[in-house]
Amino acid sequence: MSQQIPLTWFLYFAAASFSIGLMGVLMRRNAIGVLMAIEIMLNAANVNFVAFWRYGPTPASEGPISGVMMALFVVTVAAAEVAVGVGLILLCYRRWRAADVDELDSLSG
Amino acid sequence: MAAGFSLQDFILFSPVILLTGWGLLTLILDLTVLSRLGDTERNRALGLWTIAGLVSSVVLCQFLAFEYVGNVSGQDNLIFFDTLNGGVLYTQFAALVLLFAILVTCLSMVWNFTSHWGEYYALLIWSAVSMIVLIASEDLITLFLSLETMTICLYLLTAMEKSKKRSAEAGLKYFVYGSVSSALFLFGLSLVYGQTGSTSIDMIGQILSGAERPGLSGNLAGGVAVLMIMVGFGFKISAVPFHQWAPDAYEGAPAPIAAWLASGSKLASLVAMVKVMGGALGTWSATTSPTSPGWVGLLALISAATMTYGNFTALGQTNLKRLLAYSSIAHAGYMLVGVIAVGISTRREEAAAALFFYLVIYGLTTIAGFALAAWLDRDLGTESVDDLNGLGRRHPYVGVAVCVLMLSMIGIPPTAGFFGKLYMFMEALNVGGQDKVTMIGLVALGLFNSVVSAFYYVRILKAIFLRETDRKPLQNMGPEISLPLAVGAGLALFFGFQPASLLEDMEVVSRSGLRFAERPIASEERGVVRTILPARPASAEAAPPTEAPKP
Amino acid sequence: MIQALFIALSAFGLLMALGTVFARNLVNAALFLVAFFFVIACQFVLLEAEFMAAIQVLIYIGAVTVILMFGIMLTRNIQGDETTTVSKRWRLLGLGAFGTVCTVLVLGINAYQPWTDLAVRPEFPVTKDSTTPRGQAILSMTPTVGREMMTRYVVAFELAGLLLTAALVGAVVLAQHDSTDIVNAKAEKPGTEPAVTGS
Amino acid sequence: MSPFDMTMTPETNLMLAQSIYYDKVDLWLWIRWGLYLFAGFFGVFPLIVAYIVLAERKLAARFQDRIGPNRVGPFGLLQPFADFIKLIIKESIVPKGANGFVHLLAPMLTLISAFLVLAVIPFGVGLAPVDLPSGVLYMVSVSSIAALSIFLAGWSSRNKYSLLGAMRGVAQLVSYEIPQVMSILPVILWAGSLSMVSIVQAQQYDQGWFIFSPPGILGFVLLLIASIAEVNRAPFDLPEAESEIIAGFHTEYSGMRFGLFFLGEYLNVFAVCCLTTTLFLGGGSLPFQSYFAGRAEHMLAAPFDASKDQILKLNAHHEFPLNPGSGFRIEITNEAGRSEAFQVSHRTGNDLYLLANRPVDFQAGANARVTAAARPDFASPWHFSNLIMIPVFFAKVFFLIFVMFWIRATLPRMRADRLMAFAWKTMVPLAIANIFLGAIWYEIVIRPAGGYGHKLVGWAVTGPLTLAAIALVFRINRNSYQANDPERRPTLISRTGESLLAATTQGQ
Repeated sequence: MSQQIPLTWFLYFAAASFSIGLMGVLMRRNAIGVLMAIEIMLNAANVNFVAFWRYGPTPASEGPISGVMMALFVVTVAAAEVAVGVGLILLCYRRWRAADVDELDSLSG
Repeated sequence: MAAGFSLQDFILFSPVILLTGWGLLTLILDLTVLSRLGDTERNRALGLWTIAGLVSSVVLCQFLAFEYVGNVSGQDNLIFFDTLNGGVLYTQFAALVLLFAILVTCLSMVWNFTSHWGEYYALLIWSAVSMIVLIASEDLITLFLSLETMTICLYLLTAMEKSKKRSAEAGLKYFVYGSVSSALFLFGLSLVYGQTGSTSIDMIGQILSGAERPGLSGNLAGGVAVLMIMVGFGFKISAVPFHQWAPDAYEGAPAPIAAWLASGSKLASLVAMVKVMGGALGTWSATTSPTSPGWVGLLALISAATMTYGNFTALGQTNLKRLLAYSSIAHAGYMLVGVIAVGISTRREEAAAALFFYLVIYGLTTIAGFALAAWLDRDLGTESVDDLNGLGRRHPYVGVAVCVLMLSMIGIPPTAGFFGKLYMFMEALNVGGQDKVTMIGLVALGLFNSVVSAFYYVRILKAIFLRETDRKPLQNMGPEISLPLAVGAGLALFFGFQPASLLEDMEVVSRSGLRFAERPIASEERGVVRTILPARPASAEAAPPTEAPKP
Repeated sequence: MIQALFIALSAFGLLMALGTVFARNLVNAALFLVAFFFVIACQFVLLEAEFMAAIQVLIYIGAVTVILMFGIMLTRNIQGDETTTVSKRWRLLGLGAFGTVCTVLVLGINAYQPWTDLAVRPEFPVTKDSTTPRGQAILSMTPTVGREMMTRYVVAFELAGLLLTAALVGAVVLAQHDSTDIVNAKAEKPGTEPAVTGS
Repeated sequence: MSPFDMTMTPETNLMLAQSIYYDKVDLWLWIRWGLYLFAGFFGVFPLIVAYIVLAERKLAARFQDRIGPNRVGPFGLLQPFADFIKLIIKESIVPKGANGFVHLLAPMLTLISAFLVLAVIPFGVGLAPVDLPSGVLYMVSVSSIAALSIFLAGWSSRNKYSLLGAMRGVAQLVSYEIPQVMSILPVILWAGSLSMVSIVQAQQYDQGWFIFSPPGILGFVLLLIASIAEVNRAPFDLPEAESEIIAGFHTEYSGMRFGLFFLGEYLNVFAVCCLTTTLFLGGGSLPFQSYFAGRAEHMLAAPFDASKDQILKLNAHHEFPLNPGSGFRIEITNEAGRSEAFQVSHRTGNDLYLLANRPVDFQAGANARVTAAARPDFASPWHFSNLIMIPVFFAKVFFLIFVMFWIRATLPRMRADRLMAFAWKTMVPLAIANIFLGAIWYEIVIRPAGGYGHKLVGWAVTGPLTLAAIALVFRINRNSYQANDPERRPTLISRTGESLLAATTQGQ
């Protein structure tokens, strides 16, 4: 390609989607909605990792694909997190008939 | 030499491998041999089985510590491609985490709060495993993964008491706050990775302390990264702006798991925090000039808010678990003072040792405190402080033990808690440079807060000794309650009379385990501290570990 | 050319992310999320990490979204419409957080010299005689990932396995009805019963 | 030096040769894509599907002792076109209150995933529309989109039965995807590559069909069963069980939208059969073809240290084009009888540069044997061997499709909980065991001599182990297939299945 994409463009994209995810976490009342927003945030971080791996310099002691490996493990963590989260949400839903974070009110203080 | 791994790495790591397999065996045992037993029998059998596994792992750890790494006290005891620490730090803290886990397992055998005992104990063991790996991890990838494994196991354990509504709610709240904070933490890590191109904590520290790196000045992205990483750790140790989950989780979770949250996870997260903030981002700590503040100022704010909020909110609590939760928030505030001292002190190893001393004592005492809550849960089903009324009359030994615990938590001289606070605050006062005023203020605030905390701790003592009981009396506590109480109180007392032994050990640990990047030292050593602690050479000659030979 | 492609792609992705956050209907939100995941996969392709792109599609679109859909189906009214509304305070807070974080991040990225200098993607030439590890990794990502997982990140790899095992065990325990459950008045029949069958 | 350091090792060198090979293919990529899309979408595949449908109707009729469609055209050969016209001119109804866009999106996704899977299948020499270096991974990931499309179809049509069918379908697809992928892993291990073309080549020239080994047979059977479940065909067609939930997820579909689902389903059948053929039945290769692969004996002219990437001088002029990437494996036996196999790195004239994984030193006069035949350059589809390969390939595919029809006509539909139990209690453990068996086979047969190892020893070792694994799994599961009694605490695996099942049942 004659024209290249600067690194900062990827970073802008990641930053924007990350803050969108943060906004979603704050604005969603439904736990599953919050889960989706968290997924957006994790993906933004992944884009950062892969972009830095592809563009940035790495010290010699580093593996050839450290950034990609990090992103890979983050994907694993995200999958596990979603499974656990949905399990917890089901558990609470059976008790409250609601999956909304702010309807859980037995604990207070 | 090229980093690699050999058989010795696996030998050094065998306690962790053993424990992981032990967890799987626990599941299999529960589903095959014990599947026909009732809940109580399974609880007891699996609890003893778990304790056996943990004890054997501790023994293995100590054996390895003497056999392999006992004499290694250099910068180089990294294993598995320098992603893990195989030195004294790993063995000692592994043994410590496992000790906590054993006490928590004892508490789990107190009463039946779930019917899934196999899964419960397996998750308990695996969370201990991930805590050990988190403490030992020298690489951001391993660190993040072990942190997530730990927290996910803890979410599940928190919600494990399926017969209570509040347990599920506690689990969900813990999960939501936790996953959001870990997402922030991860983004911060990605920014740090972008600035250094490395995921190795030590390499990051070396790169950031390079000549062409002017600290944090003008590096807004770095500042954001530090902020986000601080959010992640602050959540894990329940520092104030990110503490909302803690009281609910502690109250909703079954008492043993609350103890586990307060002791094990806090210990592991704080050690990891010391590594990352002090080791990797240590060069960004100090306020070199008014235009370029380091993360010290921010952490000082968090610390001040944490201890003040924790103590003042604990004053109004009536539920014992909730009270202990707020007291653990307050203690997190004190510990952050130690973290700051590690960040900017000239005697970082000593500061870290003082912090670890405090951590150990705090973990033991808080587990013992939750043992009290477990007792109430078993016999009365509630955990309000008034349920302790007149306990001292009927169980004088328990009264004495609780007395020792509370004195240690306040920090009254004959107990170890006093020396923990003393060492940590002295190290905090030992710093120089721009941040000296901040530290003095923090220490003063810490002392004031200790006085405040005395009020609610003494309230427990008052209930135990002065009040007449008005409820149905508690039955005798079995060994599974008395053991954690005795261990906590006994060790608090023992290290109150022999503080030096533990401190020496912790100094060996921190000196051989933690590696801090070189940083232009802003201040001279203070003579006053020498009277209390023998002066150690500053960490300036800490050789970068890459060219050192492997054990 | 490729820059225009990137801009269009990213704009689409951000729109999808906004849709995920704002959609009233949770299933629509999940659909937007799928589109967003797909855009992320395209970004990985643009970054020459096709392996990551495949993993992204496999795990996120194939598995994570399905789990989320299950969660929606089991917890909401069946069409997944959002019932609760966000209070004005939270809405303002969210918008404020979005504005601040986005601005600060963009400013920080712009202020950091070494990043802004990387205007051109560095090439890692791979010839028969001389090659760089990263060039090798880019050319053949899958074997490199395999070897890294078995050597440098072996502990992390095992730990990921442990994480997935723990998540599976725990999620099953939590999602399962059992005797100690407090049964809600309107609770459906326990999940351990067999499905409706035509027999 | 440590064997694990990340410097430039010979393996990376080997990857280098491969990647250069793939870059060479890259030139034809776009043209082939264009051809493939045009021919595939509008010509070949719909036609194939049409006649698969006709064949199914005819065969089902035969199985049930009927005649089947025989009105339109000779022997009813034009029946598909009649059906096609009927589907086109029927009105396509979108239910009131349905989500129109999603309602249209769902069948498209089905079709798209089916076509994308077909994109990496090597139908013959040079007829792989695109030969990805990680083709299997790509295939798995695109086929995982099907679950999403089924869910969307059920959800968007605002119909209880559709939703129930969709939830069942998604649970089933998610559960059977695991054994499907796991049964492929031994093949990847043996072929040492994720590229479909390399997998076919490994079977055609080096190792023979992968089904000719105990783990291969087990993996083949597992893959076939899981594939039948993946395409929702009897006895796994619960998502569209007429007797329970009217037509499952496509109850509300009519006209051409239903036609798209129809097309997508049968295209999936075709795709999974192509996949099974490629992975286990050696693609278009003839059975035992690898045994007739040419060998040649050469004497080593000069001492040769492979670790130094030295020139290997073959003193006899060899008849094979020993180009890098042409898949040659040169096996050298020294006087001590120790033999090592090497790949060709590059070549100048008659001088070969070999790739070594480990330092070895061979004296002059050692015996060099060429153990693999020359592989035709896969750049051009006009290779003569296509005359044989394409018919062979399709013969295998249609045999597998016939087997599917046979199973459908023979077996009754499964019960939903049995379906899950079968996936989680039988298929998954067997697939996991099969991975280890495949590793044993690899160690015995493939690694020592590049596929020419002691096959009999391999059979003798892995055969009993395979039977033992199957017997063990079925023995453990035997009593758990009884109606679940409240006394037994369900095992973890069955709990997993049941919680997924609980999801399917609570959807109603």
